[in-house]
This record gives sequence, structure tokens and C-alpha cells, in this order.
Amino acid sequence: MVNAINDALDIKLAEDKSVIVYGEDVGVEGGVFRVTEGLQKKHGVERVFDSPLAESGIVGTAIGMAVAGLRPVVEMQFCGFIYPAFNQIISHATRMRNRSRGKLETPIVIRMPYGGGINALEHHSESMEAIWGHIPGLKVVAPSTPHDAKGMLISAIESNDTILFMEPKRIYRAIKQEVAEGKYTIPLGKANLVTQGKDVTVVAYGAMVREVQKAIVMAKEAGISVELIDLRSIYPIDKETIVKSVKKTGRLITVTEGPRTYGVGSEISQIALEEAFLHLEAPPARVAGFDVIVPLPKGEHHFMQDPYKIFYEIERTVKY
Amino acid sequence: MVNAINDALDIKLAEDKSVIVYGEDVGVEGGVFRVTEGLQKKHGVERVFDSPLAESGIVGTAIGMAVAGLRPVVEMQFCGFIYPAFNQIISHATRMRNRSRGKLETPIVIRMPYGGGINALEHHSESMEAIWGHIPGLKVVAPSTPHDAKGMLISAIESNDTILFMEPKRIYRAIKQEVAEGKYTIPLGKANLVTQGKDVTVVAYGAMVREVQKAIVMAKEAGISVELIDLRSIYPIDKETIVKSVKKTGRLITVTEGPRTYGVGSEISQIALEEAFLHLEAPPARVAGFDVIVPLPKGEHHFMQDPYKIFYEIERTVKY
Amino acid sequence: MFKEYNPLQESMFQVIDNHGKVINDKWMPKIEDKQLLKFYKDMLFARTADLQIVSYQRQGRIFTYPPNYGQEAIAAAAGVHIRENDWLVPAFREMGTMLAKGVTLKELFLYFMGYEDGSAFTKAKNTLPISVPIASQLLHAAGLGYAIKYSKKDEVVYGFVGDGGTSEGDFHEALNFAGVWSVPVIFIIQNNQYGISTPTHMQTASSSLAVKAVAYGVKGIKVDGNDFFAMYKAIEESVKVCRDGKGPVLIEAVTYRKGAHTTSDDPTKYRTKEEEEMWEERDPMKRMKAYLISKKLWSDKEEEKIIPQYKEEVDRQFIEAENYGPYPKEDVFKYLYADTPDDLKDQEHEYDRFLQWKNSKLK
Amino acid sequence: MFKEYNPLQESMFQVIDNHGKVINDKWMPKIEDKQLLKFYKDMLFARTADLQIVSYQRQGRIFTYPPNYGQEAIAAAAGVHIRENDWLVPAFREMGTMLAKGVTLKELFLYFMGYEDGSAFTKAKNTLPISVPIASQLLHAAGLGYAIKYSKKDEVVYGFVGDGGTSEGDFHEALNFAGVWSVPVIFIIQNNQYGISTPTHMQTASSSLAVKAVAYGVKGIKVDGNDFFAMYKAIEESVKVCRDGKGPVLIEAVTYRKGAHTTSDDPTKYRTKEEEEMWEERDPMKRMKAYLISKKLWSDKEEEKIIPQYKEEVDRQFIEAENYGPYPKEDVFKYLYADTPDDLKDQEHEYDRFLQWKNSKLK
Ligand SMILES: Cc1ncc(C[n+]2csc(CCOP(=O)(O)OP(=O)(O)O)c2C)c(N)n1
Ligand SMILES: Cc1ncc(C[n+]2csc(CCOP(=O)(O)OP(=O)(O)O)c2C)c(N)n1
Ligand SMILES: [Mg+2]
Ligand SMILES: [Mg+2]
Repeated sequence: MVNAINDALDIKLAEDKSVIVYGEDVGVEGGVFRVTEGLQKKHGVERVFDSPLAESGIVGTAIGMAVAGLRPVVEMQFCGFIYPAFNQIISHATRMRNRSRGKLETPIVIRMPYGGGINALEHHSESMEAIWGHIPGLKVVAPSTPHDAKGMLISAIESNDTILFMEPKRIYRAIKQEVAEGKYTIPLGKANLVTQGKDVTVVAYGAMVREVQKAIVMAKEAGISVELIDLRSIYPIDKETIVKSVKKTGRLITVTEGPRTYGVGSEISQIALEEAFLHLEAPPARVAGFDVIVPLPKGEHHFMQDPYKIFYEIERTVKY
Repeated sequence: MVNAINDALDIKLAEDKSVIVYGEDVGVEGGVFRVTEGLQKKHGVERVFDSPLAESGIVGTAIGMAVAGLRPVVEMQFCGFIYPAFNQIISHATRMRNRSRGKLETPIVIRMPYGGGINALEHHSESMEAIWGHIPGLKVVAPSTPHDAKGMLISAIESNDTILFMEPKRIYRAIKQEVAEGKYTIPLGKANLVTQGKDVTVVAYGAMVREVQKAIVMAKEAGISVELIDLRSIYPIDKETIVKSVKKTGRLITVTEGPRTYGVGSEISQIALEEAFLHLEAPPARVAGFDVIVPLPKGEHHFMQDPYKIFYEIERTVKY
Repeated sequence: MFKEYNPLQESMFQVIDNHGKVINDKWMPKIEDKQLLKFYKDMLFARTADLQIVSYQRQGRIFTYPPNYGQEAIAAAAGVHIRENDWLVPAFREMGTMLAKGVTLKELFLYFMGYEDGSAFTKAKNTLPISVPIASQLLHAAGLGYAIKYSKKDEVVYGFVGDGGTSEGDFHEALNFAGVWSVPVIFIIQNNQYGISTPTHMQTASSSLAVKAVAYGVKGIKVDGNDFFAMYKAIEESVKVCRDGKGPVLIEAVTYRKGAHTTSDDPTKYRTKEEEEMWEERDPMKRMKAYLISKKLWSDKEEEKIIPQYKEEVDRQFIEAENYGPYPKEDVFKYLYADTPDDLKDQEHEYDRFLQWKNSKLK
Repeated sequence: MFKEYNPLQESMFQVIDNHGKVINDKWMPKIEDKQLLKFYKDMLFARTADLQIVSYQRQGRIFTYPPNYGQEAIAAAAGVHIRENDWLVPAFREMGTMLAKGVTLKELFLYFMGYEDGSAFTKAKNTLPISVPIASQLLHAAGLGYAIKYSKKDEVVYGFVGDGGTSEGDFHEALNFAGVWSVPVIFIIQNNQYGISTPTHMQTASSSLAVKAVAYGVKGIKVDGNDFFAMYKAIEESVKVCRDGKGPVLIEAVTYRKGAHTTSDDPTKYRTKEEEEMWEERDPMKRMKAYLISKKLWSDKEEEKIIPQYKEEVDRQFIEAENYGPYPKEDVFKYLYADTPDDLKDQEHEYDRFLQWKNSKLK
């Protein structure tokens, strides 16, 4: 996935002079995950560069650049370090168009690795997308494969909205996949029906898609047919795809990494309630993180969603 | 409610030398809503004072004070201005005990007026409690009456947790109510069954409680009996009270001011799903804000929940 | 100039005294009489509007408004220099510069009456809307500066903030980014002595606000913000620095908010009559007027004659704003995204259905 | 001292040169030989531990670790002065001061191995855990300072941050609050020339980091952080200032991170051999050792003899940490709230049920 993202950035940098890439250590070093490696050399230090260590500064200046017609793609080094930029995102980046009644726009992509599973210290493993999804004016997406990452990032850079592009760092290098060369886009806001099934719909995104796929293998052995939807876009939500599937299977499970309460899962359930209540044969269920701080590496396995947990919930829901 | 809050602060300041009250303009002026009026005169400038204009600074220093044994009660001038403090809240105030395995605690109360309805400029009218409720380690409460405000604030100051105390500024001076003199507490985390009813359960909090009460009058005329729960605590949620009621009425509506998607409503619905699925006679429904930025005063009525909207949803749900 | 008035020496750059007498010939700007008169009239117009608005507010015709009263020279001086393509990044107390950029009074009124339309400036180019979250806008100024430098344009950014705003982290980050990037931004602190009720000495222990420039390796200067000529000159020099690629610059403009913080504030709670009187003597309009009268360019009589015309104009625009009409429901949903997502459209449709139902009920 | 080494004059406070020769008699601190030797040995222990940890990491026995290698004099000098009741607010590269406060190596190891228990310091009083979000901890230091002043205690706060950290808004707000409140906090910037790969001149255009003190009206000084004696003296003087109620103080300690940023970083990507060699000559241990040898207080032979003992001790504590055992499930839920809410308890019970089911499946 690292290469696919690098590729997307490279393509857009080459194609559009208004694209600017910056953030902490993204220039000379190419980012702590090497996602931007080689881009400064290729596109110059004025277009790909290291910023001072200040997240509010990074997003806040991106707003100014975007208003002036540039398309900044900025990086937050880890999900836990975006919070100093919270005010700039919620108070300005997501509001400039609305505030100016369409006169000003802020086409900004904020890239950010998120999620657990890499044995990192505190603040490096969170999945707080529900917070971001609740902010009006923001789009929030998370790819689950290298192919999607590339197409979605290109779409994000071409969008005139402010987009939080959440990269599941756990699978940065885990999934080997041929990624098409050259430019292609994947529309933001559309979910992906990964696997068809008939007994239960499972909605996931990012690194969780792979975990669900492992659970599907177990489910198959148990004679359960699972329909898997990769949500791709946390906001806006592709209600249509979800509702269609739930109407078919009558059952819904969401699998998310973040804290359970006020998390993404309950919103997906609510959609099922509002649009498919009479089709429901079991209560829409959640596999989600606990309402706790992600434990340090030695305790992280308690927090993370493993395929067993998903399968456990699948079985419970189908047997309801 | 302004007086009740002032009273609670006064009582705790008098009783406990470790209580410290500060924030922007809370000292000499007594706060822009006059909530802290007179407290500096009475308790001294070292205990009630004006801070520099910096929200991260206010919460960040409160963390240091709290770790050293004080009990800071800080004010954010408006709900839209807490965001510069987001990092200090999510990265430290809510984590210090967990991080130090119980060695350090941060008994901090962050007071903040929230919600719409006072014809204010941008950033003054938001209700983003769903975001706060999603943060592990934080408690989030909102009173709906002067009586509750006083008792809940005293409890909050006495709690060893970090508490976001959200004050519905729309009813700061709207509800006239005798408030008991002297000290009393209302436990945090317990909802209040305001009105018993049998056809539908409505869950609300803060300024919305009063709006629901108006809708209940309409419902009565239409022959519908409504059970009203004042949630009081957005996190933790008093599941027991909600579930008991939903099992009784078979129907649930939530009324909240914030944006609908990933809002408080869907979480309450999910609780009903998980604990009372087979009792549900209609899909749990939401009356909530749109996924938009609160319009400026001239357009705010489009955004706000009026009793008609609530009644409309009550009728729909009961007729489902 | 930035060497001569090095903020470390704690001197304040002034050109005229409280009586309008030139005390600093060396730095007295050369301005044509006609021009000068125009600038004074612009300030007079702003002040007239300001006082008028306060009375509208008392009549309940506008919700809230932050007066510029007493601070007119700063925004006016910036307004003189700012070009059509230069960027204005206001806080919320810069009426003079906004008018100079082409923002209309009516638009300002619309904004403070509660219409976003007031920020969709129809004539003003390269002007950001009013920014409420204190100091956050300065980062936009720094970013605009980067864009200008990157695109090799000959533009300058004017970024405003109050004394209270210097305490925010964003002030620091903006100055620091601008310093590292060396971008053409003039940061202007309107030090009006208070952030609402909090005096500047409770905001910071530094000897001045201008001295903070040192922390970012940028040029800084402390200027008498109630001295139009000093402000004129300081900004002129700052523009040169910026156009030479040697920006940014930090200007502390020392002034006084003669009015309330906003129309809902009561300054008697936190300041003394003596203090107000002291500052009354430094009033920027009086000082400039004294100068103009001494040069026989202006008279009380002329002023008395023109003020009613200004009032009328203010009133005309105010009434236009008052009659702006209802707030279209569509506007609540329309500007959030480049293409409104289906779900948001559904929310609007659902709202339509509710409104229909409600209207039928109310009939 | 703060007058003599005014950061505006851009001089750096030094006491010994690169060869350990005293070049500044006036400010050479008076330290007993025995004491001095102990301080050196503390540094030696820290360095030994540091190098050892890097090799553990290579063996895959610890995940990530930020070496102090090359920066030992700063944390050691602070460790000398900090008292039991003084507060330590570390960033994450202050092993020497943490050990001096009573944090054990084993606890540090536990933390970096992935146990929160490593931050529940069993012996160290008034010590905050390592803070990962850059610069945020400085506000805690300012708040602790307020609490000390409020409670009229005779305590001092030591707050650490890196050069990169000075760019964050929280750095600004912390210094500003501390300045306004005039609280007993020593802010120590470990300027090790880089924030990961980003050199200090890309963090700020200011002439030094110490000069930023001016922006907050607080005392500041730039010190050779690789000169133990200079650091010793600077902190000694800062403590006096704080105990006299004249704090805070800002110290820029100029040093060099000889190792990688963390064990997963590769510095060859962003720095040159020449640069590393230049700094090698300023190595703090070498300089102090040269001084000690010249005073006949120490010898290579003694050092050779003692290092294996240190290694053994480090190894002993490391292995203890390695054998710490499994992470109790309860600990995931237990420390979030003073009283765990029912719902969170339910989540734990539900997890218990799942674990039971899973165990039965796996059997
Ligand atoms: C981040 C933030 N915090 C608080 C406020 C509330 N507020 C509005 S104006 C103001 C004082 C501003 O003082 P200053 O910067 O000196 O500007 P002035 O009003 O004096 O022009 C405050 C605290 C705000 N708008 N934004
Ligand atoms: C708010 C925040 N942003 C980014 C990071 C990621 N990060 C960890 S260390 C570091 C560099 C810190 O540099 P400096 O302050 O100079 O300290 P040093 O590592 O050199 O001791 C960065 C960017 C972080 N921990 N916190
Ligand atoms: Mg001010
Ligand atoms: Mg560094």
C-alpha cells in the first residue's frame, strides 16, 4: 500500500503543479513510513518538503494555500498527532466554502496512518474515525487495499473538499497486490461489495476488511454465508449499498477498531433501522473496540479485533 | 441556571481550598455569561482568575495543577472554542490515570456553554457532544434544569475524573426554578425519568428536554402517552433506565441538537437494539441536527429542533 | 526603520503627537493633500458607521457587533496600502481595511445580522471572511504567503490579530512558519489593551508584543496605532520588505478600544474612567484632524456638514441589509460539499416533508 | 549569569572546552571530587544502558527506543540538582534525570517493551510519565508551577522538550502562562539539532532557541549542553531564580543526538559523516573524562573495569523486565475512571465470555 500511495502522489505531482506535499519529515527522509520517499528528489523542494513540527500549523497553512488555489496534501505523522490540528480542521478547513457561500474552497487532503497492530507506543494506534465522521464538511475515507488506496487518493486530491485520508498502517506492507500502472480513480463515497453472501452482512473498512475475510473462512466451515461490504468512505456513508445488502441478508454486523460507544458501528445499525427495519431478523451487532485507551503493545491483543471475535459475533447473530 | 452554577462553584470554593476556577474573563468580569460573577471578590484572585487567551494552555495547565492535587474548574468561553484544547483533553487529561496505572489523577471540570438558540455568530452554537462521548476516559454531562446543574456540578468537582460539563446556554436564564440552598449532589451517570408514559420513550438532555416537554403537550392532545428520559450523562450512558423504558413502551426516539450522522442518537438506538430488540415495535428514530454547520442566526431555525419536529417524529413512530 | 525602531529597544514609532504636531520629520510620509483628506474621510465614515451600528444594536436591529471605535487609524492605514490582489486576512475588528478592499457596509451588516451571504464578498477580491476563532486565521495568512511565493506573484498578505490573540498557539505557529518560509506577510497586532476584559499585561509578561518577532527571526516594530502617519509609514516599509522577498514583518499597533468589546459587553466592569480619559487624548481621529486643521485642509464645519451624509449612507445600507429577506432553506445544505452527498440531500428532502406537514398543521 | 549570557548576544555559555580544559573559571562550579566522579559514573551508566538497549532492539527484544546517546550531560546535570519533591516533566529522552529521580531502568524497559506498568513509578516521587505528544507536557509543567506557588511549597519543576518541540503551539502557551504566572519552572530545550530528520534551522528562523525567552519576558540562556559543568552551573542558577520566586527560566542546551532518532530510524538519510565527526569531538562524556583524567580522578583502566559491571546491571534489569509476565486483561479496563462505569464493566464481561468461547474452540 505504501507504494500505491507513493505512486498516486507521484502521478498527481507530475500532472498538476498546484499539488504540494508537506508535513513532518516527508521531504528528505520520505516520511517515517517511507510513503513519500523519492518525491522530493523528483518534484523539488518547493513542492515536497519538511515542515516545522506543528500540526495546527500544517493544516492551517494548507488552508491558506488551498484558498489561493493550491492543492496541498499534508501528512500527519500518526493518528494520535492530528489533534493539535483539530481546531483548524473543524473551524476552518471544513467551513470555508459554507462560510463564504461558495466563494472560497479548501481542497486539502490530510493523510494519516491509523489503527493498531504494529507494536507502537501510546498515541500511535488509535482509530477515532467516528469523531471525524461527525464533523460537517469533512469527508473521511479509508482504503483497504493498495489498489483502492491509489485510486481513492487520486480522487481525494482531485476533489474540491477537505478530505481526511486514513491509511491503515497495519497493512501498509502486508498486502501484496498488483496495482494498475498510471492514473485511475475510485469515486469517494461508494462502498465496495467485496464478497456476496446470504446469511449476514458484515460492514468493515481499512485493516478490518482483511480480518473479516479470515473470519469468513471460519464461517464457511460453519456453513454460514457472509456478505462483506468494504465501506471505504466513513463519511459520507454509502447507505444504498448497505441497505440493499441488509434487506437481502436480514442481518448486520459492523467491525471497527475504535471505541464502541458513539463509534461507527451504531450509525450503520441506525441506517439499517431506518431503512430496513422490517427485514431485520436479528439485532444489528457490533464488533468494536472497548471504550478504553489502546493498551501498550503487550496488552494490545486484548483490544484488537481478531477473526475469532468476528466469527463469534457472526455465529451469534445468525443463530439469534 | 446561571445562579445555580455560580452557587455550586461558590460552595465548593468555600469548602475546599484545592478548588481553583479560571479561564478567559471569568475573574474580574465574571465570565461573558456572568456565571462566575462575584467569585473572585469572595475567594481571591489566586483562586478565581483570568487566564491568557489560550484554550490548550488552560486545559494543559489544569492537568499539571490536578496532578499536583488541586481541583481546577476551567471555563471554555463557548463550545466552538474548546478545540484548541482538544489535544490536551484526548491525549492527557483523559489518560493520565491509565497511563500511570492509577498513580496520577486529573480531577478537572471543564465547563462550557453549548447549543444554539441565542442568535450568536458562527462557532457559538454547536452541540458536538458525540465527539466528546467517544473519547475514552472522559465523562460528559449536560444538565437540563437549574436544580440538576447545581447538584451535578458539585458532583463533577468532587469526582476524580476529568469531566466535560456542558451547559445549555439557551436555558441559562430561561427556566425559573427554586433551587435548594446549600450543598447537595446528583450522581453522574444516572438518567432522570422525567415523565412516565406508555406509548413511546423519548431520550433527550440539556435544552432539548424542554422542547420535548412542549411536544409532549401536543402528543397528549393526539392521545399519545410519552415517557421522557433526561439522559443527563452522555458518557457513561445509563443503559438500565433506557432499556427498562424501551421494554415498556416498545418505541424509542432520541432528540439531540448535534449533527445526525455519528451523533448521540444512533448510540442510544443501538442500546435498544442490543438489549430490547424483541420488544421493538417500530424502528428507534432520531430527531437530530442535519449534517451541516449551524447556520448563522437568520437561518438557525432551520437547524434547530422545534417541538413540532419532535411531535412529528413521535406520531410517525407510534403509527409505524 | 526596523533597525532604528528595533523592538528590543522598547521605543514606539510615532510621527505626530497627541496634538497632531509632527514630531518625527524623518519618517513623516509624503502624502498628497487630496489623498490625505480622503483617508481622513474614510476613517470618519468608519467611525460614523460604528457609532451608528451601536445604536442599531440598542434598538434590537442587529445582534452583536464588535466596534472599531478608537482603532480606526490602523485599519485605515492598511486599507491605503493594500492592493486589489493583495490578500486580506481579517480578525473581526478591521472595518476600514475591509471597506478599502471593496467589502460593502451592507455585507458587513448582513454578516452581523446573521446571513452568511455577508461573507460572499461580491466586489472584494482576495479577502477572507471574518474569523471568529482567535488567532487561527494567521496560519491562513502564512499559507497564502507560501502560495504567493510558490507562484512567484507580486502580492502581500495582511494578517490581523488582537493582543489577546498573541497568547494562542496558532499565533506562534503562524509567525514561526512564516519566518521559516520567509513569506510576504504583514502580521498586524491591534493591541487595544484588552481581550474582552483581560488587560494585555495578563496576556503576556513580555515587554511588548512587537518584541515577540525576535522569537521567529522576523522583523518587528512597535507603532503608535493611533497615529495614522506612523501606521501609514510602518506599513509602507513593511510592504517594501515583503515585496523584496524579505518578509514577514510583525507590527504591534498600540491603540485603545474606546467602545465595548462587543455590543453586549460592559467595559465599566474592568476599566477606569481615568484610563479612558487618558486614551481619549490619544484618539486617532482627533490627532489627525488637528493636523489637517493646522494645515487648513479641514474644519469642524466641514465635518459637521459631512457626517449627516455619512449617516444617511450608513442607514441606506443598513436598511438594505435589514430588508434582505428570508434565509433560503437550500442554503443550509448547499455549501458543505462540492457535490452534496446523497445522504445530506435526503436530510433536506425529509426536512421538506416535515415543513409541509407543519404548515398543514398550522393552517 | 542571565545578564552576562543574555541570549540576545548570541553567546553560548561554556565552562570547559572540547579537551576538558576549563575556559571559564568564573563560572566553574565547585563540586567535590567524589561527587564529580559519581556524576560521571551516572552518565557512563546511562550511556552503557543506551548502547545496550540498541543491541536488544536489534535482537528484537524491545520494540522501539529513543537513545540518549550523546546527550547525557543535560539529563545528568538536571538529575544532580533535582530534589525528591521537585517535579520532573520529561519528554522522552531524559533517562539520566529519570534515573536520578528514582525511576528504575527496569521501569523504563517495561514501558518501551509495552507495559503501562513501567510508568507507575514505584520509587520516583513527583515524576510524570514519558510524554509522547511533542511539547504538550510543558503545559503540565506550567500548571505544576502554579500549584507549587499556590500551595507555597519550596519546589521546582523541570520541564523538558526537544528543538522540534519549540515549533508547537503548546511550547508557546506553556512559556507564556509560566511567564504571566511567574512560576518556578525550568524549561530545558534539548537542542540536539534534529527533530527526527528535520534540522533545527527548518524549525525556526530565530537566531537561537534561547532567544525565544524574550517573547515571554522570562530569563533565557543558551548553554553548551555537551559541557557538564556548564549545564550544572546553568541549572544551579536557574534553581536559585525559581526558589527566589523569579522563575521561570528557559535553557537551550545545545547538543547532538549521536544515535538514531529511535531504533527504527536511519540518520544516514539526512546527515553527513562530516557533521557527525565534528560533533564527535564535542562528545560530553569524552570532554568530562578528559577533565577527570587531567585531575587524576579517573582513568581508562577504571572505565574498562566498570563498564562490564554496568552492562551486567543493565542486563539484569532488562531480563527482569523481559520476564515481567503477561499483561492482565483487567488492566485494560481498570484505570480509565475512578469507578469503572457499568457499561465498561459489561464490555469486560462480554470479553470474558468471548475468551472462554475462543479457548474452548482452540482446544
Ligand atoms: C479560540 C477562541 N477563544 C475564545 C474566543 C472568545 N473571544 C472572542 S473575542 C475575545 C477576545 C479577543 O481579544 P483580542 O485578541 O485582544 O481582540 P479584540 O477583541 O481586543 O480586538 C475572546 C476571548 C474566541 N473567539 N476564539
Ligand atoms: C504532536 C506530535 N507530533 C508528531 C510526533 C512524532 N514525533 C515523535 S518524535 C518527533 C521529533 C521530535 O523532535 P525534537 O522535539 O527535536 O525531540 P528529539 O526527538 O530530537 O529529542 C516527532 C515529529 C509526536 N510525537 N507528537
Ligand atoms: Mg484586544
Ligand atoms: Mg531534537
